[in-house]
Amino acid sequence: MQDIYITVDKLNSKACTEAVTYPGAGGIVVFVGTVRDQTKGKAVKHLEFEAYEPMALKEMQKIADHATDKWSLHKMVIHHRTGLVEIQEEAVVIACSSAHRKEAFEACQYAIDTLKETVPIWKKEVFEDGEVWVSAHP
Amino acid sequence: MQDIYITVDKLNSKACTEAVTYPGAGGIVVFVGTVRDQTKGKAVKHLEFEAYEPMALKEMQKIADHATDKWSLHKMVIHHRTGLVEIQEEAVVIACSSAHRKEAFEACQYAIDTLKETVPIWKKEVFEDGEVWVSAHP
Amino acid sequence: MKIRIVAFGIAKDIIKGKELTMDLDNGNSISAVREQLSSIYPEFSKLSSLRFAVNADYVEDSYELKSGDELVLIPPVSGG
Amino acid sequence: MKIRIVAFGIAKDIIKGKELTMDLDNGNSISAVREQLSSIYPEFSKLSSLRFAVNADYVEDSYELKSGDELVLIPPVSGG
Repeated sequence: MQDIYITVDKLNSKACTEAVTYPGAGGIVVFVGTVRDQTKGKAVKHLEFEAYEPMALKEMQKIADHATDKWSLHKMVIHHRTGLVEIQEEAVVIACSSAHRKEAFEACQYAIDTLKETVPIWKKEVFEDGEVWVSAHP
Repeated sequence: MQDIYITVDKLNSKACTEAVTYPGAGGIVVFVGTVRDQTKGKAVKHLEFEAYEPMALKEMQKIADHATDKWSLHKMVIHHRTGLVEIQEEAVVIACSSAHRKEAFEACQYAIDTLKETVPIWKKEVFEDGEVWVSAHP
Repeated sequence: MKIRIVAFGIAKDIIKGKELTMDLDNGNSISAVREQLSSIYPEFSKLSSLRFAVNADYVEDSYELKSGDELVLIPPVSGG
Repeated sequence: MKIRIVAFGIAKDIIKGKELTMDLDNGNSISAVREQLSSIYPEFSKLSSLRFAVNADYVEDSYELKSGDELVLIPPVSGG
């Protein structure tokens, strides 16, 4: 399995968890972002994700490298899905492991926060009556 | 699946993750505590967990209830294993979901921190040349 | 009063068994039990902490035991 | 200088296509491109942000484009 990965296929949070498990792990923290069925009360049919893939992979790798270094992680895995993603399906999985759980929590939260700021991936919410690129406008 | 559960069988972090997934989830955070192969540089053969089960279940339920209330979670699942647990196997799994990821991270970290303080479960490290109840002495 | 005491973890090793029945000599409070236990088993004073539970709930040192209470010794927990 | 510009997300909708080639009239810096783009496509000024990447790395507004650079428009990202 690749640590940093973008795919149109379904994600597998279990495989990501296993990929970071190691005999010295004190804590494994996994974040799973799933597709919400509504936004501000309006029903969402599904999402469509688009990535500038070579750069997105590079930025995801930067996040994993920085987190691994700063919080002395054993390993961090970041998988992101693109294309059409249905309600409740996994859009992103971030898993990391460390000798100490506090570090794993901080690193995982940093990773998802930073991914949402720097990784060139765009999400379009598709409604019954139209579609909207998320966060495009103030 | 029961939300609050103690078992001598292997835990299943995937089932716990699925159990908290729901259509309105903005973030799912999962903590997995696995058995470390060493403690202070000394090789551990395996762990043995013992629980005062009726009270442990009660205290785990208190944690889940408090966290669900305080961080407006959709759901929290806490599974703990007892008996002999081998290196790298899952000893505890805490999964929770919320509309907002920050809440899920805080709730999950609170849950594992509190579990380690209040839930009557004891861990014995078994070495090649003896065994030690963890944290028993200052 | 006689009280049944159940032990877990290292407390089992200290009392060399899962259970004991103790005659409460100095009153029925948890602090009285704590004192009596420590004088019989000095090992208890060496623990990082020793808490007590009655009927599956933590109790304070001021708690007064009633006949029929099941008292459980809770040495430092270490789950997770 | 002519520069090839690639668009993603809402930027594709704004330029009504995946790519465009633009003659740089006011210099080769990113800020010059930003100005020129906004005057042709006023929709860009309404976005929360518009960043630029060259060869798969973010660049500052002071970056001077070189011939052959692939310039990518990065409207507000929303992964995760």
